Amino acid sequence: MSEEPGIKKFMFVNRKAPYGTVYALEALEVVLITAAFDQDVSLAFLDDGVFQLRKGQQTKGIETKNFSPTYRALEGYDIEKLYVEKEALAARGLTEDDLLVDVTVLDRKALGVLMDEQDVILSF
Amino acid sequence: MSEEPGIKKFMFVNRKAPYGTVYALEALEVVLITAAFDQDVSLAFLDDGVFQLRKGQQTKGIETKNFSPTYRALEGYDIEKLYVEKEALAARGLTEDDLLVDVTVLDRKALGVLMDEQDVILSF
Amino acid sequence: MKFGILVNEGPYQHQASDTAYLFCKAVLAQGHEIFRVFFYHDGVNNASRLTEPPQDDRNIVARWSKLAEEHGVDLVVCVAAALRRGIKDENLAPGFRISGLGQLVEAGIQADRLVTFGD
Amino acid sequence: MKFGILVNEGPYQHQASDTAYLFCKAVLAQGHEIFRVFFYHDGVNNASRLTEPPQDDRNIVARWSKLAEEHGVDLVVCVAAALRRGIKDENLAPGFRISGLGQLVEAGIQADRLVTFGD
Amino acid sequence: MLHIVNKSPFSSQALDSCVQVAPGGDLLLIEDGVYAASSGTVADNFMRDILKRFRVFALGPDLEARGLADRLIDGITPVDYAGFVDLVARNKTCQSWL
Amino acid sequence: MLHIVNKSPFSSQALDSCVQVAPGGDLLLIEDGVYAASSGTVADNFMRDILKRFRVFALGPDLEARGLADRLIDGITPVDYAGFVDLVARNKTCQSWL
Repeated sequence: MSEEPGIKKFMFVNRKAPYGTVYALEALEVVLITAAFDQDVSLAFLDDGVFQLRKGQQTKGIETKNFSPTYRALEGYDIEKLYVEKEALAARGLTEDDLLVDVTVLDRKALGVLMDEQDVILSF
Repeated sequence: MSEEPGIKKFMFVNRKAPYGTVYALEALEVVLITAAFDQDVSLAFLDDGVFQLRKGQQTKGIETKNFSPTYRALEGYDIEKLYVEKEALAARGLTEDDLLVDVTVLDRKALGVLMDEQDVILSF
Repeated sequence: MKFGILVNEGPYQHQASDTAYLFCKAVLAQGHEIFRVFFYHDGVNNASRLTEPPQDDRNIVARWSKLAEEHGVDLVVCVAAALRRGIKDENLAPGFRISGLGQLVEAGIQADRLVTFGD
Repeated sequence: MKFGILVNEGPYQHQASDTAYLFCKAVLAQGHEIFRVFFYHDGVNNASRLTEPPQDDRNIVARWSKLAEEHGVDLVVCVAAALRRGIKDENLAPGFRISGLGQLVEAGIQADRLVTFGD
Repeated sequence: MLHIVNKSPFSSQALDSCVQVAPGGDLLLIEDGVYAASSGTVADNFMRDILKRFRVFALGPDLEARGLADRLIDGITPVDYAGFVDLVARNKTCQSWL
Repeated sequence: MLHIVNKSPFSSQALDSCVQVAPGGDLLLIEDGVYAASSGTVADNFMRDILKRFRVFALGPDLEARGLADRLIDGITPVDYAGFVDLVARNKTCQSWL
């Protein structure tokens, strides 16, 4: 449990690319709802999940809603803990400058330790 | 097109393990129907698809129908061209003796050539 | 040229049905013919008339129905796969029909090309 | 101990809903409690009362309904995901109810454990 | 904590990712994930390395369905659904590597 | 013939299997498969090898959706849906590596 009674540490683990499947979009919908419950929320972007945060998504050609601006709105919901896997970025030729939002880049080991400290993990 | 007019070469490409997803089972249902249309039918088992033919499947514990005996019934429908990827078997520690039915083991290159000769490919 | 199309995934969860739809539109725009679109596996869920996506999202089922209405495209839902997943005449969207797997094999025989969209 | 369960895939296509069901049965058999089973993404398709699998196959939807009836398990279908996929009161199987995503968050808060089954 | 992997190691990176991120703990293989528990495959040595850091379990009914029950790598413990429940109960959290 | 790959090379073996089996021909990357067309990744050299045997295409709308349109590896041709149709029409058969 987290320090405050009644507050749990929720981590959302995102490991999938956007658009190929709906998981990224529907995960974001859960995150926004969770914010209303005053829990300790963090998001982890691992593996292909880092692609969710890529700048410059233009979805007109696939006739699908571009939901990437929503990541920018998370701050307004007091969701500020966004962790991104360092090795996943590097493998995909990405740097923090390629991302839509400010994030904390952590290596896998650090992410694994953080995951161990959670009360609830939701993986999509 | 195949030699006889009106007959096409149909290849069913199976690349997925059974039970984790329904593709293997529902692919088999298409194969059985295709047999009724007097086409030139072959099945190729690549990658995890080779697990579909594994002997000794016992599905009572997962409360799901064991459909593996159906592969044995294919002969009765005059479906006799079953090709299995040699490299896929080796990578998974399997030999022909581990399989439910008689098959033709081909290496990837030979399978690729065979695929090129088809008129219709259905992949599941 | 006659195209046959196989759709193996349902709407929204995977991009497969979006890609299949946009491919079909391009087939017609190029002056080709669509012999049939066959919906198999979870693809049968593309035929549910009860879907109601958010206002700002595409309506996948309605798009298929419109394609059938405007271009006479034959949209066939596999009966066995549909029964397993709860698609029946009572919740079938306009433009779709339920039939057997033989319709897929026939598409393979009659069409010049068969393209599979799935996961 | 109280368990929360999240099911992200529909019936038959993926094993996820089978595993989730067998896990739930074992949870109850071990004397634990199920706080809630939440169906999200294609998982909402587990709630279609129109499914009619072959005689020799398991009836996934009916199994869930029976679990609700016999053990009072709360089966909640996400309304937003359900609308996208055509699950509504008119085709909802017995024992399921449609509600918001808050019910999933509540399960995370109230249950001692939350287990996700998906693809 | 408990890590759950349900994908074949021959077609998906899920198991790789799991063991690279997680420092150790309990690892349960279910569904197509149980193929990683089979001996004699190209993933055999990889799994033996994993066993040095993780307590590894495999869901018995999934092993049997796939005809693998007699090929379990030494050191991997088969469990039934009750054992799966125990693993979840005994760990504070679990992560499904979908 | 035409080979179609719709999976990310970082999470799935689909592209690997495709190029190991197919002797050559046309290869079209769609959906999450287009990540393999992006330069500067660990799959970059792998793709450059593939280009020696295959004519490689990537679906433009999928590249744009994922923010990759400006990072295409040299030698890969972006196509729109009309180009996708042409590729299917011009090859006798196609195989989707799902």
